[in-house]
Amino acid sequence: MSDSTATDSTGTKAAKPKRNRLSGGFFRFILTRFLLIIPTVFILVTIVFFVMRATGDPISAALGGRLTPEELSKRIHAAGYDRPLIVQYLDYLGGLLHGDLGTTLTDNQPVITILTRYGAATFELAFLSLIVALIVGIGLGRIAARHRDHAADAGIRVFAILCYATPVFFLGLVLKLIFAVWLNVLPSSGRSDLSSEMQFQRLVSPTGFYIIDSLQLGDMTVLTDVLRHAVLPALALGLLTAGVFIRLVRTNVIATYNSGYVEAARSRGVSESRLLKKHAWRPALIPIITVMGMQIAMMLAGAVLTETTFEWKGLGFMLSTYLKARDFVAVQGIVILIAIIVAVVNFIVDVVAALIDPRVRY
Amino acid sequence: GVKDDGAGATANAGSAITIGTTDKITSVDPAGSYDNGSYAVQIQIFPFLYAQNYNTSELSPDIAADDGTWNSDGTEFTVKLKDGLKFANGNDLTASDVKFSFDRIKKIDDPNGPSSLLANIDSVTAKDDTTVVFKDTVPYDVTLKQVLSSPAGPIVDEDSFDADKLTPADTIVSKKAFAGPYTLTSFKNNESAAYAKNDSYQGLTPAKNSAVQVKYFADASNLKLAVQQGQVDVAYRSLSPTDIEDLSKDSKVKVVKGPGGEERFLAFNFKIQPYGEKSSEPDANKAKAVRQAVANLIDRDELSTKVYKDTYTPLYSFIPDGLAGHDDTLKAAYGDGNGKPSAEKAKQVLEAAGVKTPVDLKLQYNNDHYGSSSADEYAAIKNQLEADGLFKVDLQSTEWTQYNKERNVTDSSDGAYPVYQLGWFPDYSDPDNYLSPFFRDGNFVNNGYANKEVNDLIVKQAGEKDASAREEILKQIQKLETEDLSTIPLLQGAQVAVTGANVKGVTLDASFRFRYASVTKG
Amino acid sequence: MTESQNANLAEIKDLSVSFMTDAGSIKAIDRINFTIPRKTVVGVVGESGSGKSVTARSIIKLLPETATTSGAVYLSKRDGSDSLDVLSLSGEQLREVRGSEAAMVFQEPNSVLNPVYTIGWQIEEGLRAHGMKDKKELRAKAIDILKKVGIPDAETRVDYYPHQFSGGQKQRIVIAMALVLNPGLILADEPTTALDVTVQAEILDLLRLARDEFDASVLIITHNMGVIADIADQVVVMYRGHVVEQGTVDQIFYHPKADYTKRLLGAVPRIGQKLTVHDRDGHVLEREADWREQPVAVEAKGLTITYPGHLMQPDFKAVDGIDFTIHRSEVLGLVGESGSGKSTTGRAIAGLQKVSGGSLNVLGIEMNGVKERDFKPKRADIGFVFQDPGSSFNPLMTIAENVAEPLIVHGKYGSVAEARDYVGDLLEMVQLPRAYMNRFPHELSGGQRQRASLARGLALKPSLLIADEPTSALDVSVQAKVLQLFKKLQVEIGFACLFITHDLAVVDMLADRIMVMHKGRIVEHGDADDIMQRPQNPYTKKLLASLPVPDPREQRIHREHLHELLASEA
Amino acid sequence: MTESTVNKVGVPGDSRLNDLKVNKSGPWWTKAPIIKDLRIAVGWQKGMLVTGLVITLFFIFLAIFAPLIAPYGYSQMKDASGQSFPTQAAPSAEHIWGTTVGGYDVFSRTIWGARTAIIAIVIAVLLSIFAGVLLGLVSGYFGGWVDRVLVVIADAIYSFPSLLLAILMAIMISGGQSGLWSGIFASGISITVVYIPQYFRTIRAEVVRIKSSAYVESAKVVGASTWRIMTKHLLKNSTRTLPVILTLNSSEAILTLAGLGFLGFGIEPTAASEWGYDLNRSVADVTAGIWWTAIFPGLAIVLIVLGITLVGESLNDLADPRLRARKSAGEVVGSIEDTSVDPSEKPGVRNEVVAELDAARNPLAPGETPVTVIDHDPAIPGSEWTGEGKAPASDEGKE
Ligand SMILES: Nc1ncnc2c1ncn2[C@@H]1O[C@H](COP(=O)(O)OP(=O)(O)OP(=O)(O)O)[C@@H](O)[C@H]1O
Ligand SMILES: Nc1ncnc2c1ncn2[C@@H]1O[C@H](COP(=O)(O)OP(=O)(O)OP(=O)(O)O)[C@@H](O)[C@H]1O
Ligand SMILES: [Mg+2]
Ligand SMILES: [Mg+2]
Repeated sequence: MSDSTATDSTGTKAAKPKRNRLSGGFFRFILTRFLLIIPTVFILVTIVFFVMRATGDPISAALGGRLTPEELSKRIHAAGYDRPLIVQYLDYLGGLLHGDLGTTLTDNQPVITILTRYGAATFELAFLSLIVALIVGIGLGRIAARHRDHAADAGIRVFAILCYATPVFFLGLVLKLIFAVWLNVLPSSGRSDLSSEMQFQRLVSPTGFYIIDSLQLGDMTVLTDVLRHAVLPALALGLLTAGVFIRLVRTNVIATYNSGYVEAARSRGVSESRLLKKHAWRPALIPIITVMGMQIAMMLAGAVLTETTFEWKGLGFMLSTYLKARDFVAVQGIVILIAIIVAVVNFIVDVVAALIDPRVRY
Repeated sequence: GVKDDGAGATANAGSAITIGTTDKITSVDPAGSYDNGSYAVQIQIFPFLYAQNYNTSELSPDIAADDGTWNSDGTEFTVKLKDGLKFANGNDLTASDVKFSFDRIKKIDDPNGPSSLLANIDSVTAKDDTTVVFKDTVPYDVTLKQVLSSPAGPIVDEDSFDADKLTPADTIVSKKAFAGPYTLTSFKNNESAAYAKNDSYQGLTPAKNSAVQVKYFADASNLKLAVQQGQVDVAYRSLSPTDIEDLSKDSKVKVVKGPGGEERFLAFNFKIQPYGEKSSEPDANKAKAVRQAVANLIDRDELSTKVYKDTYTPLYSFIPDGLAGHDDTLKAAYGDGNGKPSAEKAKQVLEAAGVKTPVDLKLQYNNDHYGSSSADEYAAIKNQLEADGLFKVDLQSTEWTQYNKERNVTDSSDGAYPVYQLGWFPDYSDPDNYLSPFFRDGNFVNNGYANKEVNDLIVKQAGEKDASAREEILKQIQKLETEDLSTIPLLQGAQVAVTGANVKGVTLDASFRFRYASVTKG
Repeated sequence: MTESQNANLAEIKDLSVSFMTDAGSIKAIDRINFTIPRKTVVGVVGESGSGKSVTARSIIKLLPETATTSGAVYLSKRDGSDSLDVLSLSGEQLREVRGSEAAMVFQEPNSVLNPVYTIGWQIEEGLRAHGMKDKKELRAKAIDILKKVGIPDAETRVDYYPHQFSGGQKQRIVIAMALVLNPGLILADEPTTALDVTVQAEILDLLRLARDEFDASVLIITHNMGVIADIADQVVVMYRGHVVEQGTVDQIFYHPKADYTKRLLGAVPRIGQKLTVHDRDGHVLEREADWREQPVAVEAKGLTITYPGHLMQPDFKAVDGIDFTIHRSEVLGLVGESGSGKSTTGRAIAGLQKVSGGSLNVLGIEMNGVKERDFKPKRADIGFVFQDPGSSFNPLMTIAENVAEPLIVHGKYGSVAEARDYVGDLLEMVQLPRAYMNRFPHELSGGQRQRASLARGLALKPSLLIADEPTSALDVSVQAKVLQLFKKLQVEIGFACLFITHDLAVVDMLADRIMVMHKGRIVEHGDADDIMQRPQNPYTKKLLASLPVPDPREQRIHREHLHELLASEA
Repeated sequence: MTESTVNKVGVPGDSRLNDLKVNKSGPWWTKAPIIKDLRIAVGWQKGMLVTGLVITLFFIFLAIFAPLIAPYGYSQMKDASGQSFPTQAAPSAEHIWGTTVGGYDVFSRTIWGARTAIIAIVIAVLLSIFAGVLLGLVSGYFGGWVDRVLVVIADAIYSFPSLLLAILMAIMISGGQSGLWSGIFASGISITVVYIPQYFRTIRAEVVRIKSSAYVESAKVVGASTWRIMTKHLLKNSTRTLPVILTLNSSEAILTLAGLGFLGFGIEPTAASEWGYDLNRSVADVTAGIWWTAIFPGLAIVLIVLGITLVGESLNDLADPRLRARKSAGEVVGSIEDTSVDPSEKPGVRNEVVAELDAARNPLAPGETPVTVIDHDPAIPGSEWTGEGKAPASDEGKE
């Protein structure tokens, strides 16, 4: 019934189809999408502020083991952390409204600097992991869908679950044990050796993306060093995400593979491999891409543990460091960035999905 | 593009000594930090008026020209500076820089800063270019010189640093505002730092190497792998006992140990400990008996060998080994007299005071601030206390910020932990720093303990000019405390560094500072 | 190869198919035999589940993995050169046969068109699968076939996506996809069920075209005897996995042999046929009072209902200023094509949809701006029978609980247990065994569920009943039973009734007056007989003319009539 | 045309009606979620489900009988004779999986860890289901502003790294303490807070879907109150996907608990045994070649999550007709399916005609249970589990 009513409405549309489907309404969509970031950020900031402040202040976290209680409370008073929370909250919001993310409380860095420097590291890791996840996830997911309910499928699915079931810190431990301790072929932590690090200091305009930076330097040893450092973390985070991707791809391809249009194409003699590669794949891509977008957010979350395990000094690493130090200004800054990234990624995903799916019009 | 002036950094890169550490830096600017990680950077790049020479805890002039002189009533301390002192950027280092350095710490009064150390200093004046006068509120204050060598003591360039706010690390690096053994050539907060020898340094500990690079690790096990794989020449601080034990079996690396200023102890809350002032059955005698029984049952050897693999040593004294006044008073007073526990004595003490056994004890520790081995340490203590059925221990751990808030006895609260773990890292290596924060009124431990006699003695020793007289007082204080047991010292930390086989000169002494200057390679 | 195999395009021999299901294996068709001659339209009729689709799919072996077959399906090549048993083929051979020898047209055009590819690409895909490579030629063929099936402006529209076409156009495209491969046999599985009657007529014309111009045979599956009468040359009647009868269309319609065929034909609703109900003793049941003299139960004046548009888009006016009245004990039929606003009207009367303009008076309550609190007491007087008998029952509640719901809500009974006796009576009234009370909805067949739904609608003896296409999901035979029941109850209880349907024949059997809706407006409104015999409005005329008559001879004349009408319109 | 003639119509010579297979219902337990699924699963799918169940049951067994299985207590450091256990001792006869750096028996702690894990799951899942379902129900049914605000909040929480949120919540809830119950409750509640948005979203999506279904409308038509609609119609029907989400989130609860433990916000070792904590303590061991302290608790985590996830995924697949595998019969067998009269009907549902015949032949006695059919409702959507159980983006803002 709903189909037929839809038929009717599209039927009238078909008479005068819009050619430019990414027009006016589309930008309105972009706008709403972006305006939606504001409440999201606002809510996150609020939650994080109150939860963090309920668990302590940065001064006692840092100096509680050194100062007398009087001295401590004097400093807390001076810093204003003994004011009512709501006053402090409004104070902080006031700063935010002026576009001022502030400076971190524990090490006096402008939050903006933290975001750009460590953001680059996280992006680099996320990018590399995404490559791993996409290759493994799409490759194996499609194989599993094609051979569903056969041995290959079962094997791939168990592999996917293992990827997901193995905590990053345990996987990290095992990887380190194998590659850094036993085989001693890969470094166990960090983004580069100290010597490469020193080389980067020579750059006039370092990007923070070590791969790009080492290309800028034009030094092959630095590049290999950087890549060697990236292997284990990218693998750990990539596999974690790949587990999810395999499942996602498999489910969606199976669903489209069983759909009416694939059946119809089959009835016209289209070969099975083409059915999978063309007819089933492209429609499956729409939900896959949408969910993959959500996964980027998960990846940032997964990055906290991965970055901590491999000392990949990125946003996730800093986030947990600052969280422990109760540096709420720094945490808020990172949270805001993450919220924006999530929103932007989701937005990009929507655009891509819209480009793939001709039905989505704005 | 690549910077032209990067040559310095790269030229030395090959021969540079690389150091790995798990320290965390709060600030390079002395006014903004009061922690070991930042201090470890500052001692390399800033000079002090006084500092310890290698292998001693005594203070010697660093950039001061003499040992300083007190005026007749002990309120003014005059220090002469060496002539011709310069910063690496060519600026002269004069008395006015010294005044500037101390004034700004007080002025900025950063929440993370060391201003509280300067509480006794009333004012600083620059008499002339090489003469500085400190006005002190305590007559003949023996801690003044110590304070000058503490985290509040680095001398900075008044032309490069802001007088009323913190100066960012980048500015400090680019203005080359260094007058310590090293200059900082590049710095990335908590990631890496590169040091080059400062040739204009005329102080106590000039660098024996030309360049040092430091990599900051977050996780000790990664640091351990790095030193094992030769990525760093020296690994310093917070390696786990397991790491150190494993490394000491490794022929490619050497383990260097020295005394540590760090102290671990049990603190009693005098309000709510069993029979404490606010307990259901307040009885000072019984309360003391409980404390003494605990002291009798503790087996420090087990803690240091089994839990810490000798990276901590047993501590039977309130003033740690290596400092004046150190005396193992607790060894004789409790246990079997040789440092081993004695259940017999514990039982006697309790019986004598009429305490019903087993005593219920709520024991608190924290495992994110004093290292994860705390859990093992306190599990072992629980076992020791419970072994003979005298105590029944309820062991709990609490996360640090909460822990720190709840342990205190304040006007409004009696604190939440009857018996709990604490640790102490000194601001400067002087016995006073192990007494005042613990037993004086308004102290750091803040456990509701007050003993007028002890308090007076502590005040007295702080103004005692004569060293041997002072030591006498220190011993007296410790004797009193051994009886009172406001806290029970357990362990003294050892400083441990792990170096590559070809690295020499790592000196870990009672200064509790790791100076890069003495390290050589090859 | 025998003579007969050549004369017939396809021959189905002893075909059996069974499926593995959760409940064990079941046989869908059991040793069926029939033939498809060349250049003929073979209609397959039979109630739902009788195995029609499975039969058609077996012809190109398009069965799921869970299926097992036996017997043979001999399919001659188009040129008569060869004949093979499709069921013995597999892999590449099978792939070659599919599409080129026999192509399938499915029921739901929406689901068989890949939404993310242009229709041109999809048409070409079949050609590519059968070896055509040249891009220009592919495109030319696609455009050509689109023109043939009557897609206007084919050159541009070849690059459109499926959603840019109307339902009828989509079905044309699906047929084009089959035709472009020039197969000898087109298997059309209910190609018009999802479409309005007007569109259905066009699609049937197109299939005739396939036979007449492309010289293909067509196997058309349908429930609708009117469609059979309209298009089929031969008819196969299926019942419970068996072929009970095959013959020419005239044979089947005028001299049916099998009981089932006779019963099937008997159940088909026809225009002009009035439904009469009898009591146990065989007396004709009549309403006691003339509805015209009864008070008005529902009155609409300028009733307008709009659906709010999403995100700044304009609102959509689903019902646009209509006037009507329903008297007590009157049955008002509401007909119109899909999307014309019928359900919306019905929902508004039941208080499920907010009235946005005009006035709607239901049992004395003004619905425009009504508060749920004020309307609630009246709800006991209103019954509603939903279109889909399956989904209108809470699947987790037993039939008794479902049927007792209104009784409990209105405090007639305290609990389901107390209401059991009455619920049992209700079920018996709709001719369901009492014991069915304890079943869950999914344990009943569609017809049973629809009757239970009727029981629920009537539980409170309402004075107003809204029936939204209550029989459209049912087979004709079951439909006949439900309609009879409905009529009987209406006569007995005498409720006012809005009967919504898109089937003109059904409404003619039942309704006193008829309203024809088109795009939210009422285009014609009057006594049932007047509208059916003497339609005034061109839209009503077209609707009536498009409706195929379940009588081949009459339908031929009727079709002429439709073509004339369309010609005059153009 | 009367009822009776209708039913008498048949195919001449068709005796199939007589031997028509009526699906007998099994005993009540055959309809319980997992058992029902076990019965319909086949092939690899069944293999995976069974494997998952075996692993999960194994851990539940360990959890219940830990005191009997484990040779020592989770915080035991001395044997019966008062001799301290060695630390970091390699596997031996007394300590088959060796001892930890703190001198605990690895084998015993790994076994006891199952208990902690299972308790944490139960608490976390119960709490989050309760809160999530309630919120989802209210939000989905009433819509409007409350709904929009809740959705934005849920989305916002969702974009914050869940583990860090769990840490904060753990500190806040327990005051940083780490006894057994305070620790487990803190983990449980923090996991709850993190996962409420997921339950909320799932239930809400279900409710929004069901809200417009005909049976809810029909309840509205008869004038059922909001409360009645929510409790009678929406609640039960919207929670049908819960078993699936539940199992999948259980595994996440374990991972979160382990993550908390690993980062040092877990449960104190003398209060309970927790795998994440043990892993944390074993980090230094691994690089020193002491593998046994890390491998066993690590594998325990992997295994239990694997088991539960296998169950969850299998349930998910079985609940989704599109993903459910069926065997081929092999040969043409089986009785003819009773032809249904409703195209939406599924095989296995009994035919009206046959049912009536049956009823006439042997009418059911009042108390007798009716013939039921094991039938799977296709209305259950192919609930998309996306990694961490988060439902795909809702359509808000689109169009
Ligand atoms: N894939 C399948 N798995 C199991 N049973 C099936 C399958 N496809 C069809 N059946 C069963 O086979 C029988 C015949 O189905 P078929 O689809 O051929 O009926 P039909 O006559 O086309 O009915 P309709 O008019 O409703 O389309 C039915 O009982 C049906 O349930
Ligand atoms: N909830 C809704 N929101 C927006 N538009 C709707 C909604 N429901 C129906 N419509 C639109 O209102 C119009 C009339 O719908 P309605 O359901 O009343 O049609 P109908 O005549 O009952 O059709 P059918 O025969 O297919 O049931 C259709 O164009 C439909 O798309
Ligand atoms: Mg069919
Ligand atoms: Mg409708």
